[in-house]
Amino acid sequence: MTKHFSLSDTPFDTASERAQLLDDRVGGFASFEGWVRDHNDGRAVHGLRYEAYAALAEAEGERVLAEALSKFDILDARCVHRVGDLAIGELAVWVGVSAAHRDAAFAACRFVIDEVKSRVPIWKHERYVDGDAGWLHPQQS
Amino acid sequence: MTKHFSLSDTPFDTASERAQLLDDRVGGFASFEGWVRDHNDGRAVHGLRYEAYAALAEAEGERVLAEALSKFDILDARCVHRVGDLAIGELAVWVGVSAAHRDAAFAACRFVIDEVKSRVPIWKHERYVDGDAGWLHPQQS
Amino acid sequence: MALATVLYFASLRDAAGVASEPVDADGDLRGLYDRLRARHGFALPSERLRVAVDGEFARWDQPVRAGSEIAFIPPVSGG
Amino acid sequence: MALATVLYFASLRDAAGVASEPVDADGDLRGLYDRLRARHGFALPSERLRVAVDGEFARWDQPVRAGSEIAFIPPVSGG
Repeated sequence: MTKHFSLSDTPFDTASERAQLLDDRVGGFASFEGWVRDHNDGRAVHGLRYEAYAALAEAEGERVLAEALSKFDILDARCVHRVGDLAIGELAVWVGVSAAHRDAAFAACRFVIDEVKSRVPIWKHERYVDGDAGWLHPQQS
Repeated sequence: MTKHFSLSDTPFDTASERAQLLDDRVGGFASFEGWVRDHNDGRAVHGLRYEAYAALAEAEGERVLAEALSKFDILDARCVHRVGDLAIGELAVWVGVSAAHRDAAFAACRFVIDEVKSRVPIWKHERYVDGDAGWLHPQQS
Repeated sequence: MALATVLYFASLRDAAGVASEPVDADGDLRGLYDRLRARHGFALPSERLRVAVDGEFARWDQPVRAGSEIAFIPPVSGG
Repeated sequence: MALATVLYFASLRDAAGVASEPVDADGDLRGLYDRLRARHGFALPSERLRVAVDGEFARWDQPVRAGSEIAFIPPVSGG
């Protein structure tokens, strides 16, 4: 089975991920990248750490991508999420979706990042410039 | 004034375009790429040509990007559109949008590609495998 | 009579057989297009086009100004 | 009594001080979490968590099976 979702404990190359999604039928390619910002909720962030329950994260991530491939008229989709320590400006998550037309590419790309953020067991630990640090456990929206 | 929209008569590097949009405040980066497909409306396509009314296309493209920057809570945005002859699988148009949060990045990226496609004076000339060819002048939707 | 220049793109250029031509600066832009449409057999009515003067979109009821550069913009298909 | 293994992540691991520990295979998963919450002082009630058994999401009313690996999943924050 082709893997559509993966965790990466090192920086990864988005160009090679993208290249795996392109073929002659592709008319539209939508992608999303989540980067480590220098602020979150008004607090200056020094860096962060992502931790995953790897076995379940990979299984649940694959389910999200499989749902995207069945719900939307797309050709292919992939998502890679970093784990471990990240500095400001590093890439945390990448989603790429290829389709014949842009409507489906955009909708599926949005679906994947939303579902990954809400369902896949990955947790963010932020270290703040003021020395404080903590795990983010957002209220379900 | 920074240019946000440009025409390119040669293949261009999306990585360097993207790099110009990233800084430490960026949390979300959405991009869209339009590629030359091997089919359009059920006809096998051999290749195509984009022609622009360059002076007006650049002015109208800048207006689209300026509107995106004022309508959406984004940090920066760019669009590059190819002109000239393109083969199947070549990149025709690229849009990149950086923002603190993904909602605005997705919405602005979608706005830019939709407006560019509907307003900027660029025309597609398709050459079909069966030897036929023609300009596309779609009905306004 | 003073002249203006018309630019043709895409299917209009194919039908006209030229990328540009001089025209009399006479009447308004819609009237000019209708005369050129009759001459060259353009398929598209002015209702499906936009018009630009000197690189900016213009209104069809503007007069044709001597020395101006006029472009008829058929429905676009970039992206 | 037979044992199961509990895995802790994120704030639960910080509060427990360990990444995993053996527990008695007794009662259901909700009851197990409530006992461990009392022992370690976890801030989050079970209503805000999900639970997984052997790498798959499970229901809170499932019995704690001997030899199984149980993970309590606090609200996620990837992306």
